[in-house]
Amino acid sequence: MIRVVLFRLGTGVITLLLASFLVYFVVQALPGDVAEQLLGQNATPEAVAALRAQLDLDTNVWLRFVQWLGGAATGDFGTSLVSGEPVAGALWGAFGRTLLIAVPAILLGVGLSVLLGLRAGARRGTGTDSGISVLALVAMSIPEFVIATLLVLVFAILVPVFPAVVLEGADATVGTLLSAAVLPCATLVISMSAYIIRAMRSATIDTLATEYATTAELKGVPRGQVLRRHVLPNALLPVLPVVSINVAWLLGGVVVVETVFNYPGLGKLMIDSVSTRDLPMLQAITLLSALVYVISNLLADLVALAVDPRQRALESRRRRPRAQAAEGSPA
Amino acid sequence: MTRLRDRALLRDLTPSSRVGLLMVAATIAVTVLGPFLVPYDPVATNADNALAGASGAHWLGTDQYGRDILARTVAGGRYALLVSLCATAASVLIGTVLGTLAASSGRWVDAGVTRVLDAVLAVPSVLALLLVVSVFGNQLWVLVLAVSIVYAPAVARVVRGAARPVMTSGYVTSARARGERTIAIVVREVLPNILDTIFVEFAMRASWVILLVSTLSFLGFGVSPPAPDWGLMIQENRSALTVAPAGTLAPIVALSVLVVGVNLAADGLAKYLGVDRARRGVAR
Amino acid sequence: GAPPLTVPDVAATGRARSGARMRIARPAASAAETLDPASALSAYEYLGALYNRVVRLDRDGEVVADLATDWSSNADATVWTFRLRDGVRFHDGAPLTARDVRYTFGHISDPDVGSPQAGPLAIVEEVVAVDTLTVRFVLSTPNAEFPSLLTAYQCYVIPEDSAETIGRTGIGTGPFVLERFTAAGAGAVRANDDHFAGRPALDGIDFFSIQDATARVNALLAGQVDLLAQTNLDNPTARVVAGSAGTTVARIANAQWYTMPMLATSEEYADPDVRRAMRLVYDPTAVLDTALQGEGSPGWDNPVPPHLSAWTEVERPYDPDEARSLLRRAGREGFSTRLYTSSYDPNFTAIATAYAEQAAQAGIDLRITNVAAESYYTQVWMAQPLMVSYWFTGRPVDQLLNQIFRSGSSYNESAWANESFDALLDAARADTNDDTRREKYRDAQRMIVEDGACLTPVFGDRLVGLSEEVVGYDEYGFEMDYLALGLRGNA
Amino acid sequence: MTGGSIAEVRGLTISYRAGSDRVTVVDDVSFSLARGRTLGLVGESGSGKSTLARTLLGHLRDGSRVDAGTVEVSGGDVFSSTPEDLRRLRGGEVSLVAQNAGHALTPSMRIGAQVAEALRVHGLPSGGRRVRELLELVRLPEPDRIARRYPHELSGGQQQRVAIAMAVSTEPKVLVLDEPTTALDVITQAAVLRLVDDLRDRLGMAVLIVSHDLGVVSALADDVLVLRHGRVVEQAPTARILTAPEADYTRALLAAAPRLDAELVPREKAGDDVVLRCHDVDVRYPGQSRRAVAGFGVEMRRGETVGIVGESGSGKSTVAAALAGLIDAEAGTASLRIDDGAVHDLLGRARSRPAVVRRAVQLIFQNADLALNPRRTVGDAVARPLAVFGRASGRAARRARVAELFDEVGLDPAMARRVPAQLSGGQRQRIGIARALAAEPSVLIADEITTALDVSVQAEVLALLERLRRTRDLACLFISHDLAVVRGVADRIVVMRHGVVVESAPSARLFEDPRHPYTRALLAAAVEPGRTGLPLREDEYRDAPPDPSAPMVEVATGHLVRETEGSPL
Ligand SMILES: Nc1ncnc2c1ncn2[C@@H]1O[C@H](COP(=O)(O)OP(=O)(O)OP(=O)(O)O)[C@@H](O)[C@H]1O
Ligand SMILES: Nc1ncnc2c1ncn2[C@@H]1O[C@H](COP(=O)(O)OP(=O)(O)OP(=O)(O)O)[C@@H](O)[C@H]1O
Ligand SMILES: [Mg+2]
Ligand SMILES: [Mg+2]
Repeated sequence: MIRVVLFRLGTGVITLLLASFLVYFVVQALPGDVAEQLLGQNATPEAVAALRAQLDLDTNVWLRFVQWLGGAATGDFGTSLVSGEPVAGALWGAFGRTLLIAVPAILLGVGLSVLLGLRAGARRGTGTDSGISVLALVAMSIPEFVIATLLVLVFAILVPVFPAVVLEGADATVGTLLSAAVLPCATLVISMSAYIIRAMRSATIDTLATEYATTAELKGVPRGQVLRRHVLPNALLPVLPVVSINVAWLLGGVVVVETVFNYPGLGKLMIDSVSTRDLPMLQAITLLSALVYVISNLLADLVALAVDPRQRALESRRRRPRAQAAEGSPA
Repeated sequence: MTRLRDRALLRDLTPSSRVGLLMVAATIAVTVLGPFLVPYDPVATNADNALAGASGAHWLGTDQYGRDILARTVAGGRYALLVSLCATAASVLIGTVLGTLAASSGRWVDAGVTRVLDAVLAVPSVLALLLVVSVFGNQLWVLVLAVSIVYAPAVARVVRGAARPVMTSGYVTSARARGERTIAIVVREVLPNILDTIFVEFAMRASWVILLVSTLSFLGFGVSPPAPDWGLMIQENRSALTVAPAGTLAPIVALSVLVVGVNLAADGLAKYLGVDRARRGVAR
Repeated sequence: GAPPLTVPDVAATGRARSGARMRIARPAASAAETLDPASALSAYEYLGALYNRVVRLDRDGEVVADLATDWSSNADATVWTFRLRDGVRFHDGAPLTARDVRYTFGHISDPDVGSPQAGPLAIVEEVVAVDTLTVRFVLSTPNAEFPSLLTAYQCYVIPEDSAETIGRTGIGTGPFVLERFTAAGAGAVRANDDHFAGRPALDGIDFFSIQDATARVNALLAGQVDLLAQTNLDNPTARVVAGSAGTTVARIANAQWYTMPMLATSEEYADPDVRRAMRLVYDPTAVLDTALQGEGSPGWDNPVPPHLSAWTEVERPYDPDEARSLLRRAGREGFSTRLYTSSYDPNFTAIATAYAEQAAQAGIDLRITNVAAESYYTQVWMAQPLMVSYWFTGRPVDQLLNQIFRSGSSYNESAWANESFDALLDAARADTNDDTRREKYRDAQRMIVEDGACLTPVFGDRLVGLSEEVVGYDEYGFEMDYLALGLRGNA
Repeated sequence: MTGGSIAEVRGLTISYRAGSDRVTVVDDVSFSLARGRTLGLVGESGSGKSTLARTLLGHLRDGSRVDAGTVEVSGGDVFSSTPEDLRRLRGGEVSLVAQNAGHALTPSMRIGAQVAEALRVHGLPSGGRRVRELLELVRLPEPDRIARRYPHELSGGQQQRVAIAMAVSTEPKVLVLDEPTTALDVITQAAVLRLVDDLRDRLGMAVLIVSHDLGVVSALADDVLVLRHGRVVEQAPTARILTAPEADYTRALLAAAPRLDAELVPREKAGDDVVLRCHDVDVRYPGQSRRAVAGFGVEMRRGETVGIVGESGSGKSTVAAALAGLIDAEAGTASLRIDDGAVHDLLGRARSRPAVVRRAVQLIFQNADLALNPRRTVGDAVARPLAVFGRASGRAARRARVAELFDEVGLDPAMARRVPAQLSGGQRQRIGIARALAAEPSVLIADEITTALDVSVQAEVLALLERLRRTRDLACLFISHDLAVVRGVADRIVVMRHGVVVESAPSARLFEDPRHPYTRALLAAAVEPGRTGLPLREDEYRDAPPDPSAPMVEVATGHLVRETEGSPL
């Protein structure tokens, strides 16, 4: 078990390194540099040169990458080329605020969709099932920027219960963020749940068709108990990768939602950093998102190990990875 | 398993997937034929007739530049469809090559390919898209490339997952015992057996790509105005949703009909081919 | 079509209530923005609240007193002397002196600062603090319009020796005192009770940054803010804002000056006949109608905004047939090229489209090419032969012509070079007679319309979204009227 | 007769919907179950046995329905009882032991919890004591430890015992066993059958046992019901069915079943011509610490069939894979002599072998379903070796050769255009054989090629193999876990256990005079039709894994036995 975690962490580190290298490589190829981007229409050659010198942009880029990497290993992500402030502060702040919408969205979204999916699967073919399935289908067919726009229109403008945007940006207190987080969170829940509901429904149907579910029923176990004790844990297994993909997506790129709500999170920071070519910031964001990706995959693995005793045995006996379980997974 | 070949596809599809196919077919037909049906140029402006409400002449009214909203909606799917088709095809193609390569190679090549794919997947997809579009501009081929970069690794993983059990099957074993080359084995024995997975992957990715392309347009990285495009129309008109609702709602409805249709059709195809699609989750 | 948009020409007037705080949403320049007025990255909305200039522009583009009470020059306009207002104090209590003014202009010319105004002020050879309240500018060349150069928004006066800290402290002499400021974030100012022109109507202003324009509008509609700064509402959005309870729209006439520079050094537009054809081919009123729904005035390729007193009407026919024959003569009939636009400003693409539609009638095929907003001014501006661009009006005529049309100027976006035009500008500057000088500026305008490389299709009104509570809103000469701005009184 | 009837099935007809038609799976079947007696239900795969058995619990598969007839348990009609009554019936009065216990136990729940649940839902005391008692009842060792384990941590036999413990926990009146031993090896099977028999006597249940294996039924059942296409073919006391079957179908079933005591086919002596010889072959799967095969050796002559038997996991397939070049041997020697007299090494990977060698050794796979590419026609499958080994050049020539091969394995050449899904299991296996023959091999390796087939089909395939051996003079390595099957085809038999050969002898000798305790246990545990009464007196065969370094002792000509501690040879 510990070996598994260590092995996963090892490959995770490789993934992180590769990912930040890829991004660095691409950002190098971007037209224009941070000085030009910042100055825009004011970009007279003299101003650009002055800013460039001020930002120390003329040292070797690869040297900067290596230095950056060294720093990152010790938790120092360098200073932002744009604000001149340490990257770490802005990064963790934005990440924390993204967590504020992402964590409730994940808990609510996963919990709710697992229940709905289980219900739809258990009542396959009934009105409940069709209702849930159609809702899920519609939710996954509407782009999230549309969902967000409609939510703002209804709940911030027509019936002003929640704020339409976050005004204070990075200075916002947790108190103001709490009410501002409701609509972004709802958008995320809606657009994420659809996929989990569908996965859960289909896993439930499959699990109900297994021989052990039938056996439990033929043992005289009441239906509800069959679902809870025999079906749910096993149906959850194939859904876990779907959940982990969604979690990684959610934490890594809630760009659209944060743009619409002017929410000062990681996604907004990312968009801003791309447009200003703030390389150290982008590198740090990439690293953090990749870390979230790796960790959420790892967590899904661990949950799978916890839910499925078979995998525990598999893992400790052979080094054959849980290939099969993961392969069917998305993305 | 060999169902694609020996049964009439349409007859065996579920009613809902038939509805889905119908929705897709209708969208495509309208998109292709639309310009011949709607007597307005989707980009022609008309200062005298801006923001007109629905009327006999303009069924859905006009936008702020006096362009006919119906004409724009009808033409607005072209780009999305074209990009989605190309990008989906490209990512499925690249993903299939990488996936089968990983599945059919030794441990080290497999591990190497898997790591790199994982690294690409670990970069948030929107970031990857923005970077590629920022480097190369927003021409069609760039979008196709960008979307392929984002989705090919995901496809590759699925294909690898589907190909691996095939690699250990008796018929591959027997081909190996005959001493056949890996390429021949992949092409003759493996590919035909993962085609169903690939088909479903194609249908499923298509629906995501449509959403993704519209999201890119929304973020200002997709189609260039004044070209009609659903994502762009929504972005352009959304703040005026209350005074000129048709400009926003028409593209939303069109987009959703297409995506719902693709999803339903893909569901049907998946059920028909025996590949579980809902399990695949999402990669955006 | 829809009924025309009805927007009041001026914002509501009325008694402002005391003790009110206003909330203003603005797009942030970037996380690098600063309160240093000289910098190219200054947080523009704060400047007018925090600082004063030596002189400023009034609504008609005339130079009027601000920190200076009066000014004069020697006979050939090479030495200018300004007399400063007595008893003005900075927010930290220090009195304003001539040394502060001298320091401010030294700071602007510092090459490390990279101030955009450094170029126009290069003619200043020396700034002398004659006594506590007298400051003298010695110029290398005569300039009868020199005071207008000091009205630029980079020329706000900062305290002596504050270069290091001014970006954060914002200590000026303005009607408001800085409470807090975060680059690209929120900030606040409070009323300066000690202001020389009287206390502002508001007790304070909260500034918020909202990058996405639609999000900004949503914040206004949801009642989270009272005013949208630097936000030109498009027509349908203006209708929504005007039509929603609690919000309204104010019009700043001709605030946006749209141009389409044709790069004179490019193969396409080196030939003056081709440039002329590009002008004759379109009717600016049609562009105004389709692209801006008539909200503004037609430019007829004269870059001087109509409300400036130096403006003159230049006859320029709309004659596509003549354009066609000019092109035929130049061997460029039916030529095809790209016209670049971007979402940098919401009207760029509409203007490009409207222009391209008309050009098509004379057989010119313009392919509209959209470029990402971030790289527009770095990759396209002054690099591609034809694009849409814009400036804020509010520059005095001398600066406008010298900065954007003089050959070799770093803002000369069309790279147009015309020696007699440059000579004419020099002559105007040297001409201390107001009437004849104004005539020279009129000649310069004619020259631009005849030979120039910039199309000026329209001046656009800026439609500003604000709450119905807002009174006394006005904006000209690169700043809001911060003294009058207020929220409606209870009665 | 021990008691009166508890369950009555009368005129039962069940059909399911297939497209727009209904297909009848059970057609007018009647029988009754009596206390203390066992009814055996036999029939080929798909004949409706499971469907019928499960109706006793009021269970129908999705899409199925009862068209006519009744199922009564203790006087009540199960199909018209309320859901709550049905729930009480299930597990309370009628219990089911499903076909594959490995699949029937919920993988995420501990054994103890599953047993306790069966008790609790019927309102019975479900404490740890009772659970232990039940696990002891089915003779599981260390019941407390077992109760804390998860299903996958038990062997197949143990899982089946747990399933039985769960089924009998409520002391039901009827116990339904659906092929309870199909997934088990003979030795475990014997033990499970004993257990069922004991429990029936102790708890006085009526037992319905479903099997396609006449041997199992005859070991346990008092009466037998033969089912075919959902209809009752014959129903009679076991002894009568076995000795004086009335229906032709029953007779055919009996005839097709391989027997341990069958007359050995007299064979012409195999030549002295050794084609394949291997010694001390060790095989290890990558990353494994244990060798899957250790010190394996065999010699095969032209025209000779060597059988390999052994329980699951004993390394039989590994030997086949190593000889076919699909896995590297770690040590040992193997050589192959081909027609031209050249001798080739046979331990390298297929890819590095010369084409002649690859051609000379052909493998037929265990599972015909998986051995054929479902997306290519079977004609393609057979033509492929022709192309690869240059046995026929040109499309027409290949097609003609394929037709010949089809003919040779007894298939209509017109079938060449079909895909595997359109063939029956037996036909698919014939294609596998044809594909191997296409290469014109000198050694054929057949890995459990009949395991998945019904007895009658199995008999046909075996006959085909035997014919080919004769006509083509092939050396054949025949792998099976079923002694009776091997006896029918092999000249010599090699018994393997834990990757080690424990005994090797000519077929006749092995059956007459088995020396190794494991071989004896295998023989004792075997069931076959006609052998009434239960096999294998001991509870379960257990011994230490054989030691590959112990010497093989030749006890008679060609009869070698691995020396084992404490047991005389
Ligand atoms: N609801 C159903 N849908 C589809 N097919 C069904 C259904 N019910 C039964 N069948 C078919 O009916 C036949 C009888 O099935 P059943 O499982 O009873 O056979 P069996 O004798 O137990 O076979 P085996 O020995 O393989 O277990 C099979 O061909 C099965 O596929
Ligand atoms: N690919 C593999 N990797 C690791 N170990 C394996 C592999 N295949 C088989 N084994 C192990 O090797 C041993 C021998 O397996 P083998 O398949 O040869 O047995 P078998 O006698 O053919 O069994 P069966 O009757 O079930 O087919 C077993 O312990 C098995 O677990
Ligand atoms: Mg069965
Ligand atoms: Mg085997």
